[in-house]
Amino acid sequence: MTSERIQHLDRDHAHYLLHQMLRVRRFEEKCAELYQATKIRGFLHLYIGEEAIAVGAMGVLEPDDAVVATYREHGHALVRGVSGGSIMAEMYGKQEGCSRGRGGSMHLFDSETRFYGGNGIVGGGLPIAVGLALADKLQNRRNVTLCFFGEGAVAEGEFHESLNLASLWDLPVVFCCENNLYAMGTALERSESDTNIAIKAASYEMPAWTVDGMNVLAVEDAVRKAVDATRQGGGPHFLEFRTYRFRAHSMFDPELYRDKAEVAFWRDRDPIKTFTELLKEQELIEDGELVQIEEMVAAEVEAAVAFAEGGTWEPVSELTRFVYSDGSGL
Amino acid sequence: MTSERIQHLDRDHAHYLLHQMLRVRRFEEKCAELYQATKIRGFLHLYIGEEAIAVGAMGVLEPDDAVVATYREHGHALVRGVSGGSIMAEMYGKQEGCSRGRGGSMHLFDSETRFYGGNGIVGGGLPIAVGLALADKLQNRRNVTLCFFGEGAVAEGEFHESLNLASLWDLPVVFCCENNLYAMGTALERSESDTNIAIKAASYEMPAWTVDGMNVLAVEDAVRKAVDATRQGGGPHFLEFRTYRFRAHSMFDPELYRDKAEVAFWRDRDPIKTFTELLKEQELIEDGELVQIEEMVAAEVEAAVAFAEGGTWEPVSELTRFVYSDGSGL
Amino acid sequence: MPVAPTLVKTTYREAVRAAMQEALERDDRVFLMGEDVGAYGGCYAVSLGLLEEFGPERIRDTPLSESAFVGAGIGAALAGMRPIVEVMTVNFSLLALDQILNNAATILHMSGGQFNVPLVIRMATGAGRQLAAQHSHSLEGWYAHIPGIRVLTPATVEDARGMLWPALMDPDPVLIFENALLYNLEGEIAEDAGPVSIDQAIVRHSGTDITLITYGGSLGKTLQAAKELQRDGIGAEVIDLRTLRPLDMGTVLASVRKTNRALIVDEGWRSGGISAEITTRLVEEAFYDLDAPVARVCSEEVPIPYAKHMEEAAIPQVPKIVAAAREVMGFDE
Amino acid sequence: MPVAPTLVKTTYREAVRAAMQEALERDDRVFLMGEDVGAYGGCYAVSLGLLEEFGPERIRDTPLSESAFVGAGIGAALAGMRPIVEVMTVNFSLLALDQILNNAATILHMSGGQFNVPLVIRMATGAGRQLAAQHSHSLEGWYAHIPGIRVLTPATVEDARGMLWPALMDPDPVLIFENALLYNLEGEIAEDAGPVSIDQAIVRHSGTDITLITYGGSLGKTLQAAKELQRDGIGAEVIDLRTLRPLDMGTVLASVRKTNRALIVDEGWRSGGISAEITTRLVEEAFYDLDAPVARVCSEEVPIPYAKHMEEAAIPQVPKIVAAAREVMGFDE
Ligand SMILES: Cc1ncc(C[n+]2csc(CCOP(=O)(O)OP(=O)(O)O)c2C)c(N)n1
Ligand SMILES: Cc1ncc(C[n+]2csc(CCOP(=O)(O)OP(=O)(O)O)c2C)c(N)n1
Ligand SMILES: [Mg+2]
Ligand SMILES: [Mg+2]
Repeated sequence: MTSERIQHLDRDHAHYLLHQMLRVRRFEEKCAELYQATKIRGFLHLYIGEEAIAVGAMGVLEPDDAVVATYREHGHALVRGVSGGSIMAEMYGKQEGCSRGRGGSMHLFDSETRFYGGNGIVGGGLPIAVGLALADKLQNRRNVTLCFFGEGAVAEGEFHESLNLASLWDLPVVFCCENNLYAMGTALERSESDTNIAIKAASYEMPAWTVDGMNVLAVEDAVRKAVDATRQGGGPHFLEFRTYRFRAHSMFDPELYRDKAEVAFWRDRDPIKTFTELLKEQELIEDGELVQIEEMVAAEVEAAVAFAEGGTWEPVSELTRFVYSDGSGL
Repeated sequence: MTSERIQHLDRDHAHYLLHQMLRVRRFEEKCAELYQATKIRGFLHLYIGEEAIAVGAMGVLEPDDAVVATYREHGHALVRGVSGGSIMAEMYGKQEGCSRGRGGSMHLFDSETRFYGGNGIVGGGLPIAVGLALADKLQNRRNVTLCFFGEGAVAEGEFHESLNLASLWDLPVVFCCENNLYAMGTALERSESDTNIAIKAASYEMPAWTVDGMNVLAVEDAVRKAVDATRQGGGPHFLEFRTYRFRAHSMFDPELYRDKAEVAFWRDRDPIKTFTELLKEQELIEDGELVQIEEMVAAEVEAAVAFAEGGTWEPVSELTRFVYSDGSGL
Repeated sequence: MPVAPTLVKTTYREAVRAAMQEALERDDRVFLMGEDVGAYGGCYAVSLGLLEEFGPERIRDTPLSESAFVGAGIGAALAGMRPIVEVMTVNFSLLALDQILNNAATILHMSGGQFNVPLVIRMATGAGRQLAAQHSHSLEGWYAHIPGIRVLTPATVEDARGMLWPALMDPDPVLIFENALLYNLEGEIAEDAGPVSIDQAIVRHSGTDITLITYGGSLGKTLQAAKELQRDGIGAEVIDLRTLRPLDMGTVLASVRKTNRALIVDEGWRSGGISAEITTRLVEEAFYDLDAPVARVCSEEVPIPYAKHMEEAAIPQVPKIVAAAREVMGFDE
Repeated sequence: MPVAPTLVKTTYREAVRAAMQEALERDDRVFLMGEDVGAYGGCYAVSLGLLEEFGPERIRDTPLSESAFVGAGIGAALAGMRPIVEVMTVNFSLLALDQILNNAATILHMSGGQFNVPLVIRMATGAGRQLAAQHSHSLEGWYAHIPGIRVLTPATVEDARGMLWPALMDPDPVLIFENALLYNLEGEIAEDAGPVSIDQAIVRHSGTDITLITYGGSLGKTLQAAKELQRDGIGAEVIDLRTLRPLDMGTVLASVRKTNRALIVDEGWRSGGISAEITTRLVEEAFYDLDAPVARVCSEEVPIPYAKHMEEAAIPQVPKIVAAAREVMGFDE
């Protein structure tokens, strides 16, 4: 982070970024609690530790841009503008959920914000992002598609096929690799012969940058640069964000595979902690403001839970609805 | 080709190389004829123009090394030591064929020479080659697996998955990409955003060299270097051979996609023509010897056809045999 | 007084091409993508000339990346296009099956009805050309197991011509299987032939003694068998299913309730094929109407061999159909 | 006098682990590979501890590359190894389907008998844990359509323990589907429990009125239903198929010839599922023994939803099985 960048940091914007990161953090802390309370079931993959990426990225987007994410997508959905209530209701399995309770944590969808899920198949979202971008290009719309995935997806053939297609066809898609060093329990160096991920993107002639994913300003700068270039017809871009998940892979993970020192090392780089410290240091925030933000966030989370609690169950008679668009199960 | 390499060229070896290339050329010319005569059916993909690769490569192998090829594999099988008769019988669909008449042109198999096919799915052979090499490594055998595929396969996800696995696990496999610039009618620049194929291999930290595939000596040198290094525990290697197919993709291809000048350019580089010229120039062959070789080849092809003609049809009652090893269809 | 339509000669190949041409002209959202659909003119020459007519943006050659370009079709459909994705043959579609099953067929339901996927995937299918085990699959019946997609199997020039447009206008993913042996099929068709139903089976030959149920590449053989049976005095009704998902059991049941006997002809492998589903539906819905067990003539359960006589033995043939029908009729041979 | 075997308590998970452990000890050619089988201890903790015991060469963590590592399993099998490839769940196996169908299942036949593929692929299957549409497939019956492979579905601790070794010694590819809900299943097993048959179905509960045919994750529910039926005086015989390819129709037919009624319980989707094949075989081989149409309780034809009540409605449950059985018995409710 250059000091110049910090000098130009607008106070409101700084608060916005911090607020967004805290929204994600507190929301997910609540999710973990609700999982223990068996209100939320199935798989639950927390984004805690990685918030700077979704927050830095989403602010750059226009309303008509599209987003494709993975099963670790609460943060992306929240910051993109899907309401906390509808996300929480989704995890409760209520029909007020953003996917009517059918998708759960891994499959948040929202047509209003062009949020195309939530995909449980590692790598499965990349071809879809390519297609969204292709449609935008064919219809001469100046939209950009942002596609998020973990570094584990780099080993999947679809990753390569998708990057090649996007670059070959010069499509307006920005690939955002959230490299948190592990795919479940598999460390990157045990899944990639060359752990340099950006170099793979470069082999498709795609501009590729490695970014500090624990620094929300660095993320924002990189995504802005990439999205602007892409929107201007510069073709696809690739961003690798170095980050770390603070929690287990999912609620089932006994975490046998990484040592405490490593976790501690990364916890020191907590994007919220470091950003808060920075803002304090630069006198861009006061303690009272911080409290205010936390209160807003707490209220939002509480409201989301209340919304979910107050939600209703989809009638079982609707089970076969939406297998096909005419409502039939055929 | 360095003049030094030519100076050290042994006369017998030179004749061997030319002989092998001519075996493939004449055998396939006969195949084309027999296809017109409807003796051979199904798909027939000719290797004519690319002979230097199989010939340069196979001579380097030990008897226990393994080979995986594609549907364009007559040349590889022949030079690897599968008898012309059994290959021809296979294309006739006779039970004396190397796959009992069940595979045809695209699926030549031979356990004696560890020739693992003949694969009709583009890219489908690469994971198998990785597995063969893995088995050799796990069993401490010093074998090398040679895996051939066209440049079209580079776009398939399996290509990337396989290279990564091979490199990550340091397996004794040499990937041989026969880059003849077209996948059916699709020119490389319309299928790869970056037409540099070797760079993709390099992004898996695998030594990767581009080789003149029209020059049998260059091929041989490169394959020897790669195979030796691999056998010595140097891990996988990648070779890209620049070549050209002189014929249509298959017997059904109307060849609408490439122009005559381009074909003529490459025909000038015919590996057999240029090598013959070189040998004459260097006085490494006499006209009489050339005639002798052609006669040997013609006799072999004739014998192969006679063998195929004399072959027999597998009884229909055997249809379900070998669906399972116990002979049953279950 | 209605004027009889002018009939023109065409082939199945030309009919598919004409359907694509019309769709491309009629609707800007339609585009074609797949391996060698452009410069090569299509592996089976189906799209020959379309690149010249519509340009490379709309006739889009793809690299060999089945999973990515099928997935891209899904994405493009989600964003308002009406893609026709050609997977050269069903044999290669296995590489894209995850996209088809886990995304195309699933997103509408999983998103609670928010996102539909108006995608058409065309692929060639079937054996009979000595292409051996990896190039001879008949998996259309297998695909019909998947909820969320439609499976069409045009067997005539009319259906080849008429199914594409309604498939494109359908809001959900539609798979069209074109038996590769049909491309050269000739037929007459109304000059102004329009769309046909993509929901209904059809009786292609009437009869009262036994119902022969088939589709796609086996229709011709089954009609031939019906002719031969006629000579023996057996009146076979031939039903062309036309779509394998949904199965139009109404048409099938109406016929079987009349004939009380049924035989299914399917080029797919027997066990777990669409033939089993049809048999089961007949048992579930017309058990007491059946005078004999439902029979089926399917492909043998083997990887299809190259040699002509072996391949022929592996897939349904007219004599086998005739013999099976006679057996259902209770004739011992 | 034979001594009664010492019984020990175990779980399905431990039984699979013990089977792998034994195979790894017994045969150098055996190794395990798959995503997170090593350092993580297996997605379902099945392989926990094996890495420490056998080292990273034989307990091989793979990258997320389903197609390549399944294909590598094929290659390793061709070259003399006996690989156990774990595909974490059936949901991800679609990415490897080309390798399974076009290579593993095909090479022996296509090579004229020269190259067999002694490969075992294990995968978790099934719904019931609120994992939603992309993580809840039950495709084992669908896989059983493919000639050239065997499909095993161990439903008990004995089978989990005993099927692996014969599967590994089988010269051909074997797919083992482990219903993920079974991993915590407890049971007693002989301390020296050995291999079990991988060809035969088994009667798990005797009865004379109706045959309930099931396998895998639905066995428990079906046995429960049999108990409830018993209370109503209906004697249900429960058959655990154990292998879906080959189907042991001998055992099924013997039962149905006795009960004259059959109901199939299958967590797969109804249309084109293994339930259809079994129904059809019954029609083909025991039509005149059937006193009522064969019935089936399957999953609804929908992508499995997340919400618990919706998921429960989507898959077979005891009350549905009981109701369907009563209907087959002719009891109107
Ligand atoms: C194709 C596929 N294979 C396996 C899985 C099981 N799985 C779920 S998440 C995961 C790890 C993915 O790691 P990464 O892509 O780095 O994302 P992260 O979880 O670290 O955010 C695995 C193996 C899956 N969902 N899809
Ligand atoms: C997965 C798959 N997709 C498509 C095809 C159809 N096809 C057969 S050969 C071929 C071109 C392959 O080109 P390349 O790999 O360069 O090999 P070449 O034919 O030039 O030797 C295509 C598209 C196939 N066999 N497999
Ligand atoms: Mg990760
Ligand atoms: Mg090529």
